[in-house]
Amino acid sequence: MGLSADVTATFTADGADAFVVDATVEVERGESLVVLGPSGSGKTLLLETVAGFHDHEGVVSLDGEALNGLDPEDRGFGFVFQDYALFPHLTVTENAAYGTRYRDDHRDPDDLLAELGVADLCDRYPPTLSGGEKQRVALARALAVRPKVMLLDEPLAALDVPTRQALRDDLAAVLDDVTAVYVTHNRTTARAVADRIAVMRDGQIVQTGTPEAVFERPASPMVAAFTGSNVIAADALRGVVDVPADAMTAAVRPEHVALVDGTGDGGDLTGEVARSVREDAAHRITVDLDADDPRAELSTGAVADGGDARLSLFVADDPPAPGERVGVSVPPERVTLFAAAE
Amino acid sequence: MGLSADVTATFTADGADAFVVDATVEVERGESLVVLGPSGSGKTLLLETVAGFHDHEGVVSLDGEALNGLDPEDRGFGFVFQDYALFPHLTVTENAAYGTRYRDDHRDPDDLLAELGVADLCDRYPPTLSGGEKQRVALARALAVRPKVMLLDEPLAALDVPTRQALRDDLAAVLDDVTAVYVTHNRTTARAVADRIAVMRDGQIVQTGTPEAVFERPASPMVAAFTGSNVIAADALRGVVDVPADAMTAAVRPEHVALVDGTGDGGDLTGEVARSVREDAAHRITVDLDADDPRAELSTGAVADGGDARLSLFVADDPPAPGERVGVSVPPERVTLFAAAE
Amino acid sequence: DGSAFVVGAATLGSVLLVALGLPLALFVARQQPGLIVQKALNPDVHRVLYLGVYGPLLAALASLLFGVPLARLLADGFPGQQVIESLVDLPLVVPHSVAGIIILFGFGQGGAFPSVSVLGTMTGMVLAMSFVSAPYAVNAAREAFESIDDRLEYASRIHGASRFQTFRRVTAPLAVRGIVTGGVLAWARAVSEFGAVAVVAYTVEFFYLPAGESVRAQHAPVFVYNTYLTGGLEESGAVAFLLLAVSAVIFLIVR
Amino acid sequence: DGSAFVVGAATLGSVLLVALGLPLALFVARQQPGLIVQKALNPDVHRVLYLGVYGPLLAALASLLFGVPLARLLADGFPGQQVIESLVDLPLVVPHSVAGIIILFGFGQGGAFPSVSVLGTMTGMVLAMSFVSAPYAVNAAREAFESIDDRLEYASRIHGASRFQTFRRVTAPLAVRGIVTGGVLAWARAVSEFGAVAVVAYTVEFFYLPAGESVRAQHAPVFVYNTYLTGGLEESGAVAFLLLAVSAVIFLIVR
Repeated sequence: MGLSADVTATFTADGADAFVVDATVEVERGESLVVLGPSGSGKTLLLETVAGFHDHEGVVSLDGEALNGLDPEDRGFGFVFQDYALFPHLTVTENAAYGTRYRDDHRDPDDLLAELGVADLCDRYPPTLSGGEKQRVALARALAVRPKVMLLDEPLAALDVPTRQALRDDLAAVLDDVTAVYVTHNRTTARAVADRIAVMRDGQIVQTGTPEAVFERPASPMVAAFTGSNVIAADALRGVVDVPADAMTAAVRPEHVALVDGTGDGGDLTGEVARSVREDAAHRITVDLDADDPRAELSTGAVADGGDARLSLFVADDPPAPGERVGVSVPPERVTLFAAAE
Repeated sequence: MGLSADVTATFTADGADAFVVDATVEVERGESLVVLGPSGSGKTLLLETVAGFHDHEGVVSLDGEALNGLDPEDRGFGFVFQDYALFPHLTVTENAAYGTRYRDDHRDPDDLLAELGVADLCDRYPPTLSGGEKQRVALARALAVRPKVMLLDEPLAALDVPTRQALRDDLAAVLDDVTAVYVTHNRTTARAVADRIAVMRDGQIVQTGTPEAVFERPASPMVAAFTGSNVIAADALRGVVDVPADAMTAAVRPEHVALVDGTGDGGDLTGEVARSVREDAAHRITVDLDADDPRAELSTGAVADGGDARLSLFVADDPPAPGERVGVSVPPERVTLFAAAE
Repeated sequence: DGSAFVVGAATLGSVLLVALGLPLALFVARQQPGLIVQKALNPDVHRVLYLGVYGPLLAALASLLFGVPLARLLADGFPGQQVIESLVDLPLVVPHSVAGIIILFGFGQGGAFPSVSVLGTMTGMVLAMSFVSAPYAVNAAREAFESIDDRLEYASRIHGASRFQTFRRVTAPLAVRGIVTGGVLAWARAVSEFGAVAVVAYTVEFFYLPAGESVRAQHAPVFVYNTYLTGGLEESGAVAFLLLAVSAVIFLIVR
Repeated sequence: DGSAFVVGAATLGSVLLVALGLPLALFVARQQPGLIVQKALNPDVHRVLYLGVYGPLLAALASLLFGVPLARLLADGFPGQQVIESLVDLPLVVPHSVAGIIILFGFGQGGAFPSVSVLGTMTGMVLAMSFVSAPYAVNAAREAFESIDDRLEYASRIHGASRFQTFRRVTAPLAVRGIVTGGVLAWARAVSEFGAVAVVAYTVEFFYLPAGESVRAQHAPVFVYNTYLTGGLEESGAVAFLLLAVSAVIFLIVR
């Protein structure tokens, strides 16, 4: 049981082709499903359709009971918007308490504001708040109605990095035992929040699974690129992996690729360091592999500039400098092969 | 020599207090200076003031020659905007070539478009392009005039994560030998691009230095929080660091904090795992320290929810589960102490 | 080059400002205070000014009453919307005297409602004024509704408020400024209308509150025109000055 | 509850649509085709329609010529802007007959330019029309300029284009649609003006191209009113129908 949606909806804007969302999502009770996809993939439209904001065909049901046909106010959901959507003419408390008069079973909005650390803002109006504060108030407003399902539309996208991290942690805690659908284009947020992930593209769900499954075994080069895998020409890995004749593209996560000592004599593959960038936890090293026959062009959808035989990997300390020659090991069992470059 | 700006400018919007930008930045020739700050800190206004878009007091000079007093078109700059600012009525080629008729010393826009991987878009109009494509065209337009200084205003902020990473790599390469001022709120981008970083807050520069210096030795709790350090009550570290009586707050980067074996008997500090989140390179573990006297409230400006005695750290493999008790080591030489919580 | 551009624009713009401002200044400067005082004390003029504010107020209220719901529907969008939009905007381009003729054809003798008399009546005057001023009320209210982020209404409904409750607690409070502006615009337009009123209701009988009885008078712009025809420029100028003062007050309310 | 809300709004809205649409429909339905044909073949009517399009065209062009630079300055903002804005918008609330009186005080006998005659002349008619229609041109052009993202102009200038080159290559091409709309709006407003023209230039002499000579005629809305006064409703209806057809064409251009 839980939320189940199998919907088809068509959206038309002036002067643009019609955009069709045609997707099926299932969310178990208490589970958080993250819909991950690039901008323009229809994630937000899907979420709004489930909420009842748009006409659609198909079925939306909760614990076996059909919700389509019901107005949004009768579905028992909570919704957190990317741009907060707080009522500008109401105070923080009035915003948080907005839905409580319509639902008998609700929580005390003051308690929620205190839990979320914004109790001191009670009498302020939304336009005077910072982005992080606004989103906490919006979260309180949604939680106050004890929603049967929480719908969240990129609630962190408009925030600064430190604010985003703090709120992400709180969100992950809040969503722990709530049935939720969470839409984002950020893979780190997706992994932090998700029990399961559905990857969306062009209005359709292209892969669903646990974060582990989606990140480690992407169903297509697009999913691989969007979840942060290296996507390279399969030929470049011929030295380490058994590559069938029809395999065009290979994906491997950067955290599984390792530097090996020496200039390649000990490693499975050799190459030259193109870049070294310090990220939060480690250095991201980009290596141009010495490949005999790299494919000239590889279109992976999300990353046009993915390069043909270029691997990213992480090292914690002492990163090699750009231009240095290095050996690289790729564990064969971590490589996913695709027949076509898509 | 290089670019030097020491400006004061006042901005007024209807119904809001006047916002004053009062900042000094120096950029050596060939150097990339990143201005890092939260939204609303005045980064963009500073950049636009240097470009000549706003009235200001003070001096902007290039290689010792004063530029203030000159119109924007006479300053010899290039500018890349967050929202691209491509001319919607001109084709990609016309956009890229826009400035070439005004500058004798210019580059071939077609070459640039090819270098940036968007040569095939030549005859398209900007509204039909994706975000990443638009920003590559905007980059070509700015580079085509062979700018003496490149000004970049959050060029990656509006992009998806994979698109952002690909373009960030290209940008870092392009800016290698260009004098540039690059504005962002993203610390990873800042570290990838910067030769030096200036941290901005409330219209003022609060710290300037190499990425190493700013990230490892933040000048204030705000800088520490914004660059991703743990900011905690100094008292929580009494076990491992010599804490003077007036020290209120301590900062330490998560990558310097390590887990130690056992439930604390071997470590310097002990605590309980609050969260474990998978990020790209590693797991980010958050530990609530067992502190005798944690300060009840700690306001660090950027992170209201920083927690009083809570440390983040990274582990590559086998992360401990939430609720597990762990030992934590903090190298004393990596800790920065602050007298006041700011 | 830069400043030359601004100077050129300012010069051309100044010509327009002179064309608008100079006659106004001269109009005010050339008034005879004595004549204005005399007109201001004239009970006939009082009635005209009363009617000139009161009639348009009725028209503006009618425009709002029937126009705001329509504006709401237009802001949401519906099939066949374009036809309705055209109909709403049409009065904006109908020549004013033609508007009067149209009203007479529609509601006058032999028109839609034989029991209602419009020629020379208060009903006709308000109808004529509503005809020309309703588009302003509808368009301003519609803009006000459209400027409200859809997501605010989504947020209201998903958290339990019905369509009507959402309108009352979110949409209406946020749109009220724009709706009031639309009402004042419609009021101002009705005050200024001359052609349609002159055709439909040159002189009307209405209940005049200060005197507590029905009296006959003309809509203020008609009265100014009539004074011009019968009394000449000087005298009509004095009346026009008084009417302009009333308009200026309305104008200040609009801003 | 939801549908009741929509039904209620639609009902109230329908009343307004009936008030606007019904008279128009009846007006068209009750015309006598014979009379319309007769009027359509009448050379006097030809002259009136010619003047009714040509005069407003001059006024609209003048409004654009002097109004667009002003709109550009207003969009940029400058100190004291509010006073100028008020002056530009004032004609919108000045009663139409009062506008005519103001023009006469400003530019008529004893006015600013003694050598220019406005009463009963083409100059006066165009002046009166410009006075009432210029705000439409200025406001539409201003909106067009304001809707252009500042950063597009920044991007143009920082990459080497001067203020004027930026205007020519970026601002003007992006604003041209709005400017044209403003011109058409001003044209439509001038075509529909009755009060100010009736006061300033009831009948004017102008060069009539089809005949190659100067002739006398009235502005179309004045002619309709005159026909109503002298020939009655039926006859004025036929003329009004022809004028309305012209207005409808302009209206279609606006949309």
